[in-house]
Amino acid sequence: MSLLEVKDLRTSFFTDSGEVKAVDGISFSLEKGKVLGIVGESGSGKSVTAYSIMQILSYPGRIVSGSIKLDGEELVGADKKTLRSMRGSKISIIFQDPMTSLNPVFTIGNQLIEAIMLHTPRNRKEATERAIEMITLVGINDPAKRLKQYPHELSGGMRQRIMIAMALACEPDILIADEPTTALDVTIQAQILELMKKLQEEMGMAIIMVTHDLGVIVSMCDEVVVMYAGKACEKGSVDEIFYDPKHEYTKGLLRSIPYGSKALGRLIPISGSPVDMLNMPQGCAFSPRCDKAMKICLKEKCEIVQLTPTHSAACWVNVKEAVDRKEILPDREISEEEYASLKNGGEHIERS
Amino acid sequence: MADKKLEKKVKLYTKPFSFHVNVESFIPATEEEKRQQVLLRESTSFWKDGFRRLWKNKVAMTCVFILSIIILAVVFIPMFWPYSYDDQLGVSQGQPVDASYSNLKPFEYGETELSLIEAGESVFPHVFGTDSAGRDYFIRVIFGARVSLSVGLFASLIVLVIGTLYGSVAGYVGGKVDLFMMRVVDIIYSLPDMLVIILLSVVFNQLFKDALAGTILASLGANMISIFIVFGLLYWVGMARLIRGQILTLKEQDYVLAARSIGASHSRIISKHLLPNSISVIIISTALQIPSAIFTESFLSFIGLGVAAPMPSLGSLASAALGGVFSYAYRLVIPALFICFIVLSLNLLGDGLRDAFDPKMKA
Amino acid sequence: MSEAKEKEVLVEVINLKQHFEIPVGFLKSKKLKAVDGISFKINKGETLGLVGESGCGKTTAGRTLLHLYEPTDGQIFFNGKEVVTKEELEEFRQNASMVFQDPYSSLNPRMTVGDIIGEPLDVHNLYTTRQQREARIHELMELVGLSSEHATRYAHEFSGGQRQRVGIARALAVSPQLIVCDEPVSALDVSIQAQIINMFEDLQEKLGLTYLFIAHDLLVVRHISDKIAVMYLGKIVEMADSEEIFKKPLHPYTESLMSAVPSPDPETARNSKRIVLTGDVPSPLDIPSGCPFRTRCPKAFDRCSIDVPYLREVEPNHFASCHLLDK
Amino acid sequence: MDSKLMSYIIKRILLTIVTIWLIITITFFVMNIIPGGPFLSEKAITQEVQDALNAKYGLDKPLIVQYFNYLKNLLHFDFGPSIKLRGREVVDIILDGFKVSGKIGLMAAGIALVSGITFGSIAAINRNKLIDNTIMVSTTAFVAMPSFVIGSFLLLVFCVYWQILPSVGSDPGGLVLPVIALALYPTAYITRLTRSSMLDVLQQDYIRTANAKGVSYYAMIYKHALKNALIPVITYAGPMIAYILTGSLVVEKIFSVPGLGRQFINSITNRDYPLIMGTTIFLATLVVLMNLVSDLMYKVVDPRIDFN
Repeated sequence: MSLLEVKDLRTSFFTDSGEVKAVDGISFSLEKGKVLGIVGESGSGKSVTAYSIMQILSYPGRIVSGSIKLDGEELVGADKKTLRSMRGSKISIIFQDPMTSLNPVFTIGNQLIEAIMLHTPRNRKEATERAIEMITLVGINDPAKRLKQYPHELSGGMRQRIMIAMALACEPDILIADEPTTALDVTIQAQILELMKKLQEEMGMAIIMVTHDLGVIVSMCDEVVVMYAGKACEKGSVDEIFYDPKHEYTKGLLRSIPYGSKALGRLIPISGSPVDMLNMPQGCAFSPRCDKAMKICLKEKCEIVQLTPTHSAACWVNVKEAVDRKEILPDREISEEEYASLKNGGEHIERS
Repeated sequence: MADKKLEKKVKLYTKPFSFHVNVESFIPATEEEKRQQVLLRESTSFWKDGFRRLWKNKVAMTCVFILSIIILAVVFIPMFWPYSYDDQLGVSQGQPVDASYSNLKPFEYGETELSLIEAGESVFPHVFGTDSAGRDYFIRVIFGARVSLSVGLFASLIVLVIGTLYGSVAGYVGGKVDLFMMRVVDIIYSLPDMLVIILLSVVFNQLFKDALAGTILASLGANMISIFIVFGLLYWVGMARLIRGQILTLKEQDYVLAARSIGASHSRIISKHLLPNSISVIIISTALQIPSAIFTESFLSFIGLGVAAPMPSLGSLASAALGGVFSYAYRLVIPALFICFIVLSLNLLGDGLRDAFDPKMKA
Repeated sequence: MSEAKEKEVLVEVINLKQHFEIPVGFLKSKKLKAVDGISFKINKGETLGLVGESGCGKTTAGRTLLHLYEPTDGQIFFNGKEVVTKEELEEFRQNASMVFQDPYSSLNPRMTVGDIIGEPLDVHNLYTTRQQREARIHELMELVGLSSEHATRYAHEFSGGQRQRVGIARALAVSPQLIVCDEPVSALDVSIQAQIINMFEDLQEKLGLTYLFIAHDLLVVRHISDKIAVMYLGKIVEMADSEEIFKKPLHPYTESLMSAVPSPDPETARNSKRIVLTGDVPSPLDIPSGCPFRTRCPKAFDRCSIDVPYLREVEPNHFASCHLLDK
Repeated sequence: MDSKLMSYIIKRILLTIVTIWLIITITFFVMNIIPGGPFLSEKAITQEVQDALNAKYGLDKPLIVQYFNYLKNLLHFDFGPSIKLRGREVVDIILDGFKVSGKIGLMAAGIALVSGITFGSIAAINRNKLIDNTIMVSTTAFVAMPSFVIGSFLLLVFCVYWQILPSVGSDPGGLVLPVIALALYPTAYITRLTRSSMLDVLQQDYIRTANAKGVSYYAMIYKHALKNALIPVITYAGPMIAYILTGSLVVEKIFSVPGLGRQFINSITNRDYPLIMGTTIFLATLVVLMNLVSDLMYKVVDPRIDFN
């Protein structure tokens, strides 16, 4: 049994201008001690997925359907008490902006000790000791002094360390990191990533890494879910996703990363603009931007196709290739010539 | 990257479709077909959008309706109403005072009027009765509302002009000038406004009494003039602070920097970038300023420092009615309700404007 | 290399300083040395990438270069001339423009896209008839890949990438020689980022533009720049040709900065060893004595806290400022 | 850090002193602009008597000398004698009135703060539900009512129609209505302020953090949100005192409370200039000091202060 199992999760925001399906049927599972990356562009629903797992969605968002099982226990529809005892003790989360994620009017110590006392039977003195231990663990010096400081007296990197200390204080099984380094400079990002890796090895928790940065995914994760417009378009191990992408969006994303210098040639961007979540295309959400889009892509969403035991993608191109390989039979017999004549244009630019 | 690619033959791990597939659906889609999938939403401008939101706001539209009725009433009713606000009915030159006209209840008539009615003539009714001096109360209330509304409007205009000018100069020039100007604002801001108004009203009342005699302003009274002066002296600071803050934030916006980087002049930056972007804030806060000016005026009139008798204002009418509250409660209730309606409608309309044009500005 | 020497220099900056007075407490103020003596040249038609972490002064440097701030000290030569008089500034404004980071705050929400792009034309009187203005606006919109039918729309109706195109069209309106790009792609998603980078490159080729490209994303800078200057606390610590600096970083800061960027390639990521710097960037209000980087430098030694290192040509066309290179 | 706070407090106190001095100066000179001097209205006075009076009150000296004398006396809390209430010192009259007004004001302020914050939090937590709407509608109405309207209505309802409370505020039961009349507006205002700032705070990232930590709902509201939400309420405390003081002018008139407000209005109608000056300066100083206190409180509650 997986540690965390998310099945067909749907989360919507009910705004004045209509329902926004921020997460539209996503499934994945997380094993003990593994790192799962969720990658996607802004508005793809990756953060909403994370908040849905914690059930800390802000108004007007709510989970519409689906199932989230932690150690076999269903979290969707669970009562408040169960959720509260789960948050912070079994699953913890850290957020993108360490500047605003700590309460400005309470000291670091106050907030850290509160988190510890909520879920462990420690008294105040023991909790303070644990807090000092945690601050030391995340690599901040002079912990006793830090306890008395307010968040605004610390730098961004230090605040993110405090957030990590707070999240890990009760030794959760899962740490969700929602863009934990996006607001930080590269050198600080390197520190935080290094710290998370070290702590993960020491404490053995599983991590869900939500980010838009493919570099962060590569340096942290075992498995990856690629999201586009609220759906998981591709899922697989890091090597499968980066070396053998099977969804046109993933391929496009990988092609558009600048890699090396100008002399190595132009970038190959994905054309068009991000999808308007209030005005979704009928078929595959990516089809208007896709170079290989086919008639069917515009009309019908592709189901998720399992390609290897670990790799799956929801892209018609894979189905078409299967037809080409005669693994799926078309509904009528056609000659080679006729089939060839159907495939006009559409030749795809491959990176040399 | 290409050379490091994991060469792995990928096969469909499970067959996803038991049904057969139509090969024609794998024909590449044309650019045109793809384009049809994305539709740019209908174009809207800031004002169009705002007014549409305002139009949809039922509360705000009700307020607009109520206010329009009140404004139409105070503008037009005095034109045809047969009584005027300072006519003491029953008092005429060389005749003894007809006391039957004083303190009439609504729709009651004085003795002479009753005899006229008996003679078959029609007499215009006293809708709200008359006051203790025999003046038609309805027209006094209408006039009072007229005075209160115009005081609110003019006082707000004064505040608007001074506050906007002062605030935008401080905000735009910045630096030491701003520092000095804002210290002045700080000091004025911490003065208790109502006390200063009372103090100045007392003084101006004495000062202007003679100077005003015989001019049109005399009918308004020295107190009114001092209210305007005091508004001009004190009340603009709130507006100035707001505008300065607004200008300071706008000045930091990249589009202002962009305008500077292409060499746009100060006047262009102010007229094309700063003003159009702060206009909604200015309008909203002016709209919210009017009720507070009406408040102040009615307050002063109530404690006897407002308009000069016989000119009524809603506050002075309420104040006068307090004496006879045990027998003529409606004389207190009517002007009080008027004030509440006007202030409430203006407040709610101001809120509506804010929601429609500047959702970020929540106070 | 010999060709490079013959290339015409468009911009030359010598010992540029930009200090701000920051009030602290009652009647006291401190000097914020945002830019503290930087010098560089940009050749015509080339791109200089300016990289560094937040607060290193790269944005201030770009703005001072455009005469948006009065420099505290130093000289800026444009086409070999300094801008002194008002007329010269007016002419300079038609030769240099700017593209901003935030595609939301850089476009006036009360103006149509057409008016935003047309504003430089209005300011410099670059047309005689309305039709000319219109035509130029449409031409600019097509140039950056926007449909000219959308000229009457407002900026908020467009996506981030399209808005950034509007910003670029505005920068192009005066037909400038130099464009200062201040983090023009860092607010955009990767897929859109690639579109905009390509457009910058196409425009450079087509119009012979020169860029000062300010960014914190090393992958982007590496891709677009001919030369790269690395800034730390108001100073340039290393400057060289783009490939040279990536292959052979001389300054310990450059080295750690480059290794800090997580590689998007699993194989490379597995084989590379990251140098993780300790601590935070010191406040620019309290710059350490000697070498500003010494507080975080893994290789710092005694001399670093005493002497300030100067930027010097360590190898041909490769400048760095580090005491370690003095041996 | 602490030196910054100290320098801020010093700056703020200096500004307060300047403001108080300004109020005194304005009051003094403004009152002296009035032609004819304070005794003119009394017809029966001969020139000699007038001169004698002027000499007695020091009014024969040059204005600037009078000004400094007045300032000097103020330092000893000497506001001079009242002109109309013979034989009484202004400072005594003020203190007598303030004993009553202060009591009413303090009660009203207490009620306004406690109930305003409570209602505001309840409304915010139950956003868009029936209870929120009810609270919002009633506070909107109360904010639109001037204090004299509220006072008059209370008088009408409780004293005229139901006759359950005394209409004269000199006896203990008579204080109920004036206190309510004074408290209603600030209560409504604080309710709205608390609600909107609470709603704002509930959207903040740190509330999400608290939620994600597994903090219980009530701890989240009362510990994490309320302290932040109260910051704007504290800034209103200063203006609220000013409102209650000026509001008491009206309320004391309506309910015939023998307080400072009624004293003040009487002094205006009687043209008792030393009393007007004294009362103005006293009330204004009070307001300015309360503003100072609420400003400093604000800085203490919110540790993120930027002292510039």
